[in-house]
Order: sequence, then C-alpha cells, then structure tokens
Amino acid sequence: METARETELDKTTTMREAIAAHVRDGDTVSLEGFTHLIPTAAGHEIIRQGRRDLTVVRMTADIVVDQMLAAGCVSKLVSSFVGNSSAGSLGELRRRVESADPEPLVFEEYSHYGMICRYLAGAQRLPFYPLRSYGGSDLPQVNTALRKVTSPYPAPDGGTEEIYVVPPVNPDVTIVHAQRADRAGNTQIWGLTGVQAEAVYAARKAVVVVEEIVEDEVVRSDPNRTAIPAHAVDAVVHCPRGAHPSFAQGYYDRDNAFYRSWSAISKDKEKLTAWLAEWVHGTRDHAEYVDKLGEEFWEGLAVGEALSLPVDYGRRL
Amino acid sequence: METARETELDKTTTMREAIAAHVRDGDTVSLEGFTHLIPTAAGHEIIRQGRRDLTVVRMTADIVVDQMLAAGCVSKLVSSFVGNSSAGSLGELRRRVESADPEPLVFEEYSHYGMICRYLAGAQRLPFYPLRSYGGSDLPQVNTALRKVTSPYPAPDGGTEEIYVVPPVNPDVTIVHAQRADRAGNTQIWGLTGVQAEAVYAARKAVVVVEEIVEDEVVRSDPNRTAIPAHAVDAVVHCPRGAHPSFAQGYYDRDNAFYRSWSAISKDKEKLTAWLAEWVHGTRDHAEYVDKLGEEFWEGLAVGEALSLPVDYGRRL
Amino acid sequence: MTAGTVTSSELLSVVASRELAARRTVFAGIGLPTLAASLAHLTVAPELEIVYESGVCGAHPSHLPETIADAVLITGAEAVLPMPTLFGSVLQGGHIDVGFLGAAQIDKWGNLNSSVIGDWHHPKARLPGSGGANEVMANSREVFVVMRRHDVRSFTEELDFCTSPGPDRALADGIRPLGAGVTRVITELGILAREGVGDELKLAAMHPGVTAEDVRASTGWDLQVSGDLSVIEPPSSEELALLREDVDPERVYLR
Amino acid sequence: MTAGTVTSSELLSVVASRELAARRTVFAGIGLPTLAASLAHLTVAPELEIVYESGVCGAHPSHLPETIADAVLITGAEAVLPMPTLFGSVLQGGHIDVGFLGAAQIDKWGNLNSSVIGDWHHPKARLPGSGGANEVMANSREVFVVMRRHDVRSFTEELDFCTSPGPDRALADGIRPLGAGVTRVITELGILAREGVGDELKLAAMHPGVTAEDVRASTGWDLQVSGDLSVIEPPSSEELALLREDVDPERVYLR
Repeated sequence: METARETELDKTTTMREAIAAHVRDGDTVSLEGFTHLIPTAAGHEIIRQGRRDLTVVRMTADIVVDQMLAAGCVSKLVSSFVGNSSAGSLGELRRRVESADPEPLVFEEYSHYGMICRYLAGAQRLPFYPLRSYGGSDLPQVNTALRKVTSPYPAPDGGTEEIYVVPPVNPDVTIVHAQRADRAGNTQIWGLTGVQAEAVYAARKAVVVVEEIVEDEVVRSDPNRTAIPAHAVDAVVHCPRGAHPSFAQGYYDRDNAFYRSWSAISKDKEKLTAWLAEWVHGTRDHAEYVDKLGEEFWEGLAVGEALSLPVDYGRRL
Repeated sequence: METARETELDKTTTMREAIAAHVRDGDTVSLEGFTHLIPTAAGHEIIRQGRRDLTVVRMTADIVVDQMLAAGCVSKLVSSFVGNSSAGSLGELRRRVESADPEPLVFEEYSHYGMICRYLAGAQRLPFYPLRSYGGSDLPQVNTALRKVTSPYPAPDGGTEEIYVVPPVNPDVTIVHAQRADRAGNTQIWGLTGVQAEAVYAARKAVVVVEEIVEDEVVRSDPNRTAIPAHAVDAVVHCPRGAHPSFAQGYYDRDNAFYRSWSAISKDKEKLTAWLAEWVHGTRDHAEYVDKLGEEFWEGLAVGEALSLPVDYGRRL
Repeated sequence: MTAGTVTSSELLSVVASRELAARRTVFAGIGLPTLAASLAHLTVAPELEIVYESGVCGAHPSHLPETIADAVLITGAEAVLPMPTLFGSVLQGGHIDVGFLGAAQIDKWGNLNSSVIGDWHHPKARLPGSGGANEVMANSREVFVVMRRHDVRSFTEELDFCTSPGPDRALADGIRPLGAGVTRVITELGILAREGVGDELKLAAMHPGVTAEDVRASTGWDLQVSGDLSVIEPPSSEELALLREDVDPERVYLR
Repeated sequence: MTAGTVTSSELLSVVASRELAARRTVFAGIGLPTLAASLAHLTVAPELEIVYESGVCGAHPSHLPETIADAVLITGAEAVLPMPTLFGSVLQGGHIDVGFLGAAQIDKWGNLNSSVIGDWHHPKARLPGSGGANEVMANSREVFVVMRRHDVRSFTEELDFCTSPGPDRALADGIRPLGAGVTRVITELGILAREGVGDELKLAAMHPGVTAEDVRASTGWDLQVSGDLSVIEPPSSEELALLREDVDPERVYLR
C-alpha cells in the first residue's frame, strides 16, 4: 500500500542561507539546548550577518548569548539563568544589565520551569500554562507576565485555589542543534534532549543544525528516536562541531577550558571585542572556525564509543 | 566517583502478588496502552481475584474493559472511546449503559485529549489543565468536570479569552504493559508509547508488566529509551504475551481475528460468561492462558526482526 | 472489474482525494480517509503527510494497515510521537491542514455526533464517543467528513448529542475557534460544502445521474443549493488504476 | 593529609550526608550536594537516587562529573528525561524528597535570593537568577541549603530580592505550598534548622569549638537558639575514608 511520501522535501541548506532566510532584524529568536547541543555556530552566523534588535529567548543564557550581546545583535533577553554555567560570569551581560554599558538590555526573568511552560503553551496554542512556581516570589513584581488564575475546582480543603500561569512564547524562529537528521528534517537527538522539541513546535519557523545528515533508512530504523518530525522543520543545516564549546553526546566532549576562560575574556571589553574579531568576524563560516582550532585541539575533545543495544521493531512475516 | 545506587531495589513479583498487593476493592485503577501494549493479563488477574466496585480509567475502553465489566468488577468507567476498536461493539458495556443490565454503570465521558490532559494534570500536581477542546460540545452538560477558566492575558483581538479545563486524575494504581524493564523498574517502551508514562506518574502506585526482564546493562545502554524511571514504579511483573489480543511491537502481532470475534461473543451474555469461565476463571494464570492458546496459534502472530541501528552515547577517554 | 464499474469505496476515495489538492498534512483514520490521502499523494498533493491518531508521522508500511496503530505503520516510520505531543503540539499546535472524521449524525453547520442515539443518560444506542474527534474538529484547519450513508437519519436537523462541534457552536459557547470546522462532506450522492464560521453546508456537487432533489430528499434539513452547482467528474481510468494497483492492490478496503 | 585535618568541603559534605538518612530521592547540583548525596548513599541512605536538573536519573558515571549535564552522567544512566517531564512529572509531581540549593542570600524563613544584589532594576551585581531553584523550593518535600560563607551579608534580615520563596511567603501570596521549604542550612559554623510553615531557622547544632554567640554574630537576623542545641560529631575516619577513596578519589571537589 502507498501511504508514504516517497518524494520527501529536501530542506538542507547552508548556515549562511538558513540565517539569511529565517532570521530578520527585530525577530524573536529562540536558541535552545540545555548545556548539551548549544547552537553556537548559528549564533556566530547571526553575529557575522550583523542582525540587530533581536529578542533572544533562551533558558540558560550563557556564552553564545554573551557573544551575541557583545556583537550588538540583541536588545531584549528572555531567560531563566544568566551565567557562564558553573564557571563564572558573563561579562557583557553584566555590563549591559548593571551599567547599561554600552546600552540597556531589556531583561525578562523567569525560572527554568516558567520558560519550559512558556514553550509548552506556545507549542500547544494555549493562552496560558499553569505551574506551581512563583508563590511568594518577587519575580511577578518585576515580570508582569507572571499572573494568577483561580482554579474552577475546589482545593483539597474545600476552598478556592489560585495558581500562577505563564503566557505562551511563539518565537519567529527557533534554532536547535542535534546529532542527526534526514534531508526532510526528521531530527534525532539522544543524551539530554532538553526542551528542543517544544521550542521548535512553539516557533513559526524552525532551523535544525546537525552533526550529520543521514540516509532516510537510519532515521526510519528507530522512529521513537525522532524528537522533531519533518513537518515542524523549515531548514536543515549540516554543521559538524557546531555546538562547541558545548558538547554533542557521542560526537565530542565539552570544552571546559573555554568555559573557564570566558569569564576573563568577557570581563574585559577589549579582550572580548578582539575575541569576536578573531573567532567570529575573522572566520568565514563555522568550518573555518573548526579548522582554526586545529585537529590536535579536537583530538582533546574526542570521545570513545558506547553504542546503544538495538531494539526490535519487528516486521510482518 | 560513586554517585550511583549500586544496590538497586528488586521490585519483581508475580502478577498474582502484584494485583493482590496493589488493587483493592473500590480503587480507581488506570489501565493504559493505546491499541498497543494493552495490559490484558493484569485485567484478567483482577477478574480472577474477584475485585469489586472499581473505577476504571482508560482512554480506549475496549475488550479488556468489557471483560472486567462482565465479571462484575467495575462500577464506574472514565473513558474517551468505548468500542471494540474498529471491529464492532462491546456487548457488555452497551447492556450496562443502554439497559442497566445487569446493573447500571456510572460513565464519565471525555475526548482523548481530555483524558490525556487529566493524566498530565495528575502527573504534574496541577489543579487543572487547559485544552482547546469542548467549545460548543454537549459533553460539559453531561460531565460537570469540564469547566472553563478565563485567561489573565488578552485574546488576540484584545478581549478576554475563555478556555475549557479538565481536573487531574490520580489513580490509586496505574497498570501498564511494556516490552522490557530492569528489576528496579526502569521501563523501556518502543513503538507506540501512548500516555503510559503520564498515567504512571499520575498514580499513587504503579505496576509495570513486561515481556522481558533484562539485565541493568541493557537498559543503561540506551537511557533515552527509558519511558518510566524506577522511582515511579512499585512492582515489576514478568508476563510474556500479557498484552494479547493487542500487540507488543517486535514481540508478537495483534490478534485481529479475536477482535472481530469479540462483538459476537460479547453480544450474547451466555457466550460471554462461558468465555470468561473458560479463558479467565478456567486458567490459573496468564502462563496457562498462553499455553491453552497453543504454540501453533502463537506462530501465527510471530513477527520477523527489524532492529534499530545503534546510536553512540560516547565514553570519556 | 472494468474501469466502468466503480465501487462505492472507489468513488468516495477518488472524490475525497481530489479535495486534498495542495494540502500538506492530513489527520486520518484507516479505511476511506487513508485511501483518499494515499491517492492524493500520488496525484494532487505530492507533499502530503498522513498523521495518525496513534502518534505515527511519515509511515512507510510494508503491508496495508488494519488499524491506526498497526505494527506495520510503526516499523520504518519517520517518527512515532508520544500521545501528549501528538495531541498537544501537532494537532492543537495547528499542524494539521485537514482532519478526516466520520459520525453517526451531522447537522447543517457540520456539528457531529458520535456518542449516542437517543438521550445520553438513557441511550437507545451507545456509540464509541469522541476518541480524538472533538480535538480534530477543534484544531484542524478544516475537516472533511466521508459518509457512506446519505439519509435523513444521519443528515439531521437536530443532533441527539453534539460530540464534536463546529466553530459556530464554539463561538456561541464563548470559545474562540481555531479552524473552519467541516468544509466538505463527501457522500454517495455528492458533495456538501461550507467555508467556515457562519456558513451552512450547501449542496456543491452531485455525482452523474443524481439530482439536487434526490440529495435534498435524503437530507434531514432544508438543504440549500450552491449557485455554482456542478457535476462531479467520474473517477478517471488513471485515478482508478493508481487506487487499485498502487494504493490497495489487495482490495482490503476497496470493497 | 591525615584524618585529623578535615577540609571545609569534607566537613560540609559529611554533615550534609548525615542529614539525608532514609531519604529516597535528592535533587542535587554538582559539587558539595553531589558529594553529600554520594556519601549518604554509601552510609545512611542506601536507596538514595540523585536526580539532576538536566534530566538524568540513576547515573553511573565513569568519571567525576564536572557539570549537571556532563556526558559521563548520561552514558550508562538508567533514564534521561526530557525537561518537561523532569520539571513537570518528577519535580512538580512530588517525587523529590530533598532538594539542594545554594543562594547569595537567605533570610530567617529560608527564603532565597540568587537574582541580584541591590535593586533588581539597577543591580549592583547581577547574579544568575533562579534556574530551577524556584521550582526546587516550591516542590521538594524539603530543601537543604549548603552555604560555605556564614556571614551577615548572606544571612540577612531582608533579602534584596526573593527568587525562591519558602512556604510562608507562598501562603501570604495565596498559593498553597507543597513542601516544607528549607529545613536545614549547613555552614562552616553549624546547622540551622526549621520544621516547616510558621517556623523560623534556629541554631540547631555547632561544630566543635564554635559558640552560639559566634553563630549569632555571623547571622544578620536575631538568630534564635534551639532548646536541644547540640555539638556536631566530627567526621569519622570511616566517613572520611569513603569520601576520599570512593566518592572523590581525584579530589576534584574536596579542595
């Protein structure tokens, strides 16, 4: 029986074309990846193309956000954690927030689950999403998007019950990094899967950046591994090592030394500007950035093999 | 570094002991599995042990529910689809609902997503869960659990926006069938995964019935495959072919002939009583039921092999 | 069987397939909707993806599936989604262009009953209920209904119970609808059509040999006739060949 | 280093580990909380499972993890959950017995600030913010806080900003709390403790050589002293051996 699309759309494109086509000045751009699979290469290409006035939505605003801030791309940040992981501070972000230097940054502050629920509401076309956070916090005083709803059901004690809610977020574009996809955009992620699928479903457009583009048969051998189906994806970009300095489970390890070095780089505006000039503006694309780091460097982040045991999907005899 | 529980709890037990320990008269019992991995053997053991006055929560109330109704175990049903798949009617359910024969059945009717959202609310300790269903339906008139909430955010047209919500469901026990688990209860499911994880997290106790109990190393080779972590599981029951007449992806196929025969069996109360006497009360346990069907029968449902390609989780060098 | 003898299933599948022109995603059950979608994929909608209620996206089945959850739909599929994702992000999220539904009763606004015949509390016949129908109606961009039986009991002035309401009923209940509701009803007599909120189903086209009066007599409400009423082009030999040879060669559903 | 010289990290880890007796699940970040949980697993809480904010349950790492998302936590784990499941079903769902948190400021009710020093709109120092801390506080059965620095700037009468409120503040805001909030604060001076709603943190125990007045002088509010004030038993040689040889043999965190 013929129930399948034999002629899949080929959505593969270059990073340059994907950013040019899908990220415009003034857009709301979600970059997701929780410590794992951070779409750094996409952030760098946004910097190279000189985008301005972006609203960046990202749970953990870390190095790539600090870099985009320093490059002048971002006027507003929506986030639940603004720090360089456990390795220190984000110098540019702190200058923007603490001293409006060189210009103010509009900052909308949430908690992690608040951000997750905003993506869930956005993905599910809900007007709000309830969560058991924020009761008694000062966050609702500085973020009026945090509001309360009264439950129409009695509380356990028979009285009424109130709960906080967050509004949906619907980015103009969500960009995520993943291990592999087919050319149509069926995207498979393993290890930490974070909130990538929800961020993609919440967005008007989605760009998936991958370590590998694989044959259809690879994806179809394990359909449960597909975190993001093709119908939710607009562009597929092949960009190996595009998550550096974060890691890609099974492909390369985290560059902890770079995380540690970022506090010192970003604390000094001149050093930061020089770093951007050399590593982002000074490279034509991520392939050149990868080459510039050198093979010896990448050998230091290499990982050994730990294959999953297969499962049997079965076939009709 | 030692961050792991080297001494896992062993939660394996027999079906008889699991049902005796975790299902009591008057309980609210969720049985989930959407067409795939229906926990039939658990339903049969509930019948054998003569449980009474149960509230059964199940999205697709199908053959196993009709059998539990006929055996007199169930006084209330919470469901979104009451039919024998696409193969016909549930005779006992129709007698109970249409003619109160032999006694009335309290029936709480939802749609599929309404049931899913009840599980989500139950799993997430939310007082309600919003969904874009039910507007203009007659369902809220016959089910007062379907209520409305006003969004605290303006609608796209600037006015106020209302949305229906459902209340949480927190079963006393949820029973699901799965392909495999380790002895601690880390449960892996592939193919259709339905709403099993949410139904387990919503419940006070959870029983997982599996085709295979596997070594820890099998589960740990692919942690993303674990749909239900051990901390949510109270008992693990090894019961091969326990989902018959439904199927277990990669293990055995659906018994479509039995589905088709059920309409005629269940339409005639005598035939139905005789079927229960022979196949449930007349078998000591599911192993005997399996033997009674015979090896030739099971060969007819056998499936060939279609292994997933492995993914590489990597290891530090 | 020659191209001249066209079964009811073939006729309905071909007519429904044409209505899927240029659509991208369809939420379909097994049987006529899948046949229609599969044929459309080979003809008028080459990019069409069928999404199944079970969570399967981009199926490549080795055999004709017997249910929406058939194992052959899962093996080799592009994605199998958990139910909360399927219903929440895909369906309610607005990714479905056309949802296919059936029903025991339909009214002039395209509201559907699949719950009971008679009073809900004391039904003459208890039917399966919503399943996902309420959600398919509420969230798909538009809904196609295929009804083999076109008679006054099914096409009724007043539903015994409204399981899956169209946008007009939703609005009256204070709920903002997201889709147009039922836009096409395809039967053995012809096609009823409506555009969206505020429209009622009108007779849009008939099969050759059927008169508007035939359809009006088989419809339980005062069926209006569209100004540009047309006659449906019979299935072409190419459509029939694809349906019979490629889509359902074993004639499981082409009874 | 002999058993006699105990570092600050060792002391805090050992004291925190004892407080985990008989607990089943702990939500912990990397560093002291993980050391404490790992030691507890070997001593007072053999069934203890560490759940990481990244979604990892039942990790079996080959090397000491450097972050909560370290690749070595994933390979060989029992389960890796998507973030909505981790935060929704596991944490908010009520499966965490003890959550570990740190903070820049804590007040007598166990409310925490990790957002800013100074005014939020014009901060003297912008700190990372909540991360998942607000949720850990709202949903864990109880919360342990480990603070290396015990001084009047961190233990303050009034927070500059409340990021993660305890149940008393939640109640005042009309929100029903699900957990007890902070029940233990473990510092280099001793242990502050409270039971739940309505209680304030009191001095419960001190390390040998520390006086109640020392602790009161280092606390920014008028610290009450518990009636059954005790002196903390120093780390035993067995505890230290397990910590040094099994938990962190490379002394990555046992600085």
